[in-house]
Amino acid sequence: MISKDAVLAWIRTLADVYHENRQYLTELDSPIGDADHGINMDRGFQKVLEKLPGVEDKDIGSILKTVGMTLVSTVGGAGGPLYGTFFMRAGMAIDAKEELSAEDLVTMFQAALDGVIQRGKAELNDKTMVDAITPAVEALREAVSSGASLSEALSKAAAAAEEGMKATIPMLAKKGRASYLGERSIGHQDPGATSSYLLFKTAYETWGQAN
Amino acid sequence: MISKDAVLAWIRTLADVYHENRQYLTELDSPIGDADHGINMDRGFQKVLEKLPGVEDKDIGSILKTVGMTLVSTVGGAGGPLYGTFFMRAGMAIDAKEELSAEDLVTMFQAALDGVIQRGKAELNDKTMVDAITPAVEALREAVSSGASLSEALSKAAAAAEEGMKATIPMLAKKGRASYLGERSIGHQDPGATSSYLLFKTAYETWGQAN
Amino acid sequence: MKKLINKPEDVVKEELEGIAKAHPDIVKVFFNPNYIVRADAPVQGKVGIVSGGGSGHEPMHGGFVGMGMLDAACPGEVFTSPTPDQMLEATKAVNGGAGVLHIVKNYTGDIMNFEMAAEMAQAEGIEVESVVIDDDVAVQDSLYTAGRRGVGTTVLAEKICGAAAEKGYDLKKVADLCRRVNANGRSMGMALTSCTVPMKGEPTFELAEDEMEIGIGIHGEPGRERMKIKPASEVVKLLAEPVIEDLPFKAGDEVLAFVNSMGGTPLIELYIVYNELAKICEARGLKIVRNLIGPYITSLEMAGVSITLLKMDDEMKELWDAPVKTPGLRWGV
Amino acid sequence: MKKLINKPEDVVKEELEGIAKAHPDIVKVFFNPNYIVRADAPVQGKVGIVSGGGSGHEPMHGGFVGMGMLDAACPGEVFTSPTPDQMLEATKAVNGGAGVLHIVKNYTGDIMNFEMAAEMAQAEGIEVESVVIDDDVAVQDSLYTAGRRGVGTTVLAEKICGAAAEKGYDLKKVADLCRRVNANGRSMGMALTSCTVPMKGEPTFELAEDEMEIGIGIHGEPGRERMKIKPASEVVKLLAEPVIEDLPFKAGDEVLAFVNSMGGTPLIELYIVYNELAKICEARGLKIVRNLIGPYITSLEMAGVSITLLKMDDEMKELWDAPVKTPGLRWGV
Ligand SMILES: Nc1ncnc2c1ncn2[C@@H]1O[C@H](COP(=O)(O)OP(=O)(O)O)[C@@H](O)[C@H]1O
Ligand SMILES: Nc1ncnc2c1ncn2[C@@H]1O[C@H](COP(=O)(O)OP(=O)(O)O)[C@@H](O)[C@H]1O
Ligand SMILES: [Mg+2]
Ligand SMILES: [Mg+2]
Ligand SMILES: [Mg+2]
Ligand SMILES: [Mg+2]
Repeated sequence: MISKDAVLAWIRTLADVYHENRQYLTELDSPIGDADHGINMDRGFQKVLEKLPGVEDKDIGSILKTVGMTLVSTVGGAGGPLYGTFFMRAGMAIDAKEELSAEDLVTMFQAALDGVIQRGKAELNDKTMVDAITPAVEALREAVSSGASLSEALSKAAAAAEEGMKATIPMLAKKGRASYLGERSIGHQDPGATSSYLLFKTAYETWGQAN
Repeated sequence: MISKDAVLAWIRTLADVYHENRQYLTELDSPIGDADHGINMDRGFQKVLEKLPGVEDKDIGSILKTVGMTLVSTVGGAGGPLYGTFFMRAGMAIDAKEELSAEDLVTMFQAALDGVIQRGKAELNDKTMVDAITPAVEALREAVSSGASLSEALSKAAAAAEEGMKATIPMLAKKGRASYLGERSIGHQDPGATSSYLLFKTAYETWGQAN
Repeated sequence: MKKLINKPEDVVKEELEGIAKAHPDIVKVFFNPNYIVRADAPVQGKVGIVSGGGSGHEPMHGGFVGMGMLDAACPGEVFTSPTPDQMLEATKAVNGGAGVLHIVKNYTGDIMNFEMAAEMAQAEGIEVESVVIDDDVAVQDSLYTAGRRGVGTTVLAEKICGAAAEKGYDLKKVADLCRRVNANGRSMGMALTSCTVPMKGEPTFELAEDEMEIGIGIHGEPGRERMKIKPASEVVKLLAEPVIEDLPFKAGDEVLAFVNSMGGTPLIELYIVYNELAKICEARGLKIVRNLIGPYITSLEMAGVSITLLKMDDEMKELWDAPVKTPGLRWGV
Repeated sequence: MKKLINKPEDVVKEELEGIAKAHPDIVKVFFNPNYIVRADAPVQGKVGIVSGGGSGHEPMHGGFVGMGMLDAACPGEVFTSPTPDQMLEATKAVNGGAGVLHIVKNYTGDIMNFEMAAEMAQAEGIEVESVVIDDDVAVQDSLYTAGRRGVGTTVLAEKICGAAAEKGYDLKKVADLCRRVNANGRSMGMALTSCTVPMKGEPTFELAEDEMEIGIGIHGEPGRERMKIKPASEVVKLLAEPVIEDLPFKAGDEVLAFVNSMGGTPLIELYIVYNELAKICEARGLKIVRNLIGPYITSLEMAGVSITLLKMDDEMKELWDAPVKTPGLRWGV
């Protein structure tokens, strides 16, 4: 089981990870975007860090919804509504829980993904974060339903996210700012898919190692 | 004696000289000016070349006045009124002559210098063209009155102009655009003094060699 | 990075403070969330018009708030769409009971954030219509992609719809007019240099001393094609022809010609560009009946221009000429 | 050199062609010699106001021709004073029988060329007064030198005197007012980058990536001092303090604050600069009663700003607010 503290630790670590990768994500957003993805994610998660103390004693669902709402109102761009929706839907999906089972994680991330797709209307292979989140959620579900340990399941999810992220490189973008480039979007890794990979990687590193 | 053809040759060569030195004079005008002196002189003298055919059969005075008026209406900046006045006064001083003696040259250049000083109100050592023209006219007068050949006299005038030009390097500018720089004008050769030197150098090369 | 700024993270805040101090007679500026409204908002009975987008495009949008144009603008971070809370507050602040029009440039972020804001405003009982501007012919249009970017036509739509709202058009009429302006406007831009996002601190892209980028966006997005620099006459042709052929504009059409600086290109060059554009329009039989020349939708300090043509009808002309009093555009008052 | 131009030698001609095509309702443009006059010139019985100077400072001066401002402008080559024949033709074209004021920026070339033009115009029976603007505090003033450069105050003098002439002031009164504006205005500028004169094709000076030049002129003339770049707050202090101390401006004074882009600095930075300037003025007890923010007296594509403060009296305020309709400045009409 993943405790509320572990969820809080994940979010805090995620803030550090996005802070460290601010420049990297922004560089990825330069050739096929507008050079702000890392800056936006960092600004949003720093604000999340500020907000966390006020909701720490609430349930996990409320905490995640607060994260989502904070991201919506501080990130802006495409990342804000998408990651905002991701966390709000995640929070709504698990509601008032105080700890999460592996099955809860599957439910939660599936709901998050559904929210992203509903908001952004991207399909697989459009060269967006959906290309990292989708395989991650699938790998997680498969591993959990085949009885893998939480650690193993999260490790597989992170690996699938990474593969999905890398698979965006040869893709021609159909959604988001990169789509304006047409053919010239090919050959570049999608920044949003990369931040999504970092999200699953951090989940594995925070929750998987301990379990 | 200097024939009208020689005067025309001087002006035509001067046009070539300013064309060749366009970049050089402009570079000199960069650190202590506005990077246009060579461009301005070249534009003016190219227009003079266009105008010359129409006045070639007039007297030398009229030709020089036309040169002056053409410069006034095409050069602009400080160079336009100053060189314009230079040539207009030169033309007025020798009036309807068809050839020039050494003494005429002295009279002509002295009048030109007077015009420049009256128009620009610069004194010696203000770091302007006056610092090249003044010693040139003095050297010319001295050489002519001490019986030197025209070639020798013009050679001395050109040498004096060159010295005067170089002497502007350590000067602190008091007039013109360079004066805005105060102390920082020191150490740079004045572009106007340089174009004036070229004027006397070309006179020597056109008239001196032949005589 | 060479900019007249203090800390990169304070750029938008301090810019807004400057605007607040400079134009208290025209606008009120609110912080956290950031938005700018007309000093006399809400105007009772008038349709409110709200736009917004990333900062870095000044005077758009904040400079177009005022009588006869926008009722409110929501400035995001530099090149980053603003957030729904800004838009919601702005929408509430300008709602004079006749509903609010959101003018949204077609960027995924802007679309999604405005969509969330519209949902929230509607939940609070405010009637909201949204019109998306997508006029950039440099981008291939398609149902399966994000479509075209919104660029220069946005400025023209804001002016024309602002005048319509001022005249008492109802929400549906203003929104329809806005769609008509969008349907009749086409743009394309180019860059001679990159811009530098303050928080990034380095140019978004690199262009060699002899290169330019054609079909650039207003956020330093790469364009259609990179090529050697060319004389203005050819550059203008490269921009104007796709614009003209896209609508297509036809001989006899009356057009507004908008020559826009991307921020670093000075007016002297804009007039040279306008001169070339006027020649092309004349050769094609297009009649330029109005024009706008200057830095109106910029991309920070990027050197370059964009060209927008808008096919005008009599109604649009009349609304274009109507009085406007904003920090960035003013006449008739 | 990266510019949207055709041949460097055609820059001014083609710019003027662009202006002629863009604003036929406001100005008429003449070529060989080049000058721009109000479309309705000469206005009978009104004092005519003529200014001029090198090109490359757009919208100054050509963009300020029109009702309520200049009657004519004489554009020289880039950064090169125009010639007397241009000024003479412009003076004749705008003489409505009440005499003509020449507003001359204090550069040796401008002074001498306008002097020759005034002599010629007077010889043709036109009454001419000349006022020299010399407001740049970056330059040491002295009787024995060329004195100070004319910069930002020129724009303000043109607006205020233009309104006065429109109101029917006679030549002497307009000229006296112009001298009063000059006596009460002070400016200073700085550059982050050099400009490139088209005919030269290379930057006039080189600044390292971390350097700026303080006290720059509007022709790429080097400034007072080169130093490492600093935050906007410090840069504005470096400009505003010499300006304030020179007049000196005193607590309680009402001022117009003019923040000007040198051409390459976008509006977003100008508002940050304005914000800093407003803080300094407030700390010193100066009351900003009017302002002007934008690229009005530029130096081609140079990045940088200048700051001008003008101490205003009630008459100046009223004249500032009076209607103006020019390509570059417009309100009230
Ligand atoms: N419609 C969409 N659906 C899902 N993800 C999207 C969509 N549009 C963009 N994205 C993601 O958003 C990322 C860019 O985010 P960001 O840079 O923060 O926003 P912006 O493009 O507005 O600057 C892209 O790399 C892509 O992964
Ligand atoms: N008052 C003056 N008297 C004499 N010569 C002057 C004066 N002012 C400037 N000059 C000369 O003019 C030269 C600059 O000419 P130019 O570059 O054509 O004009 P501008 O300074 O208007 O650009 C200077 O180098 C100097 O020699
Ligand atoms: Mg981005
Ligand atoms: Mg010069
Ligand atoms: Mg963005
Ligand atoms: Mg000059």
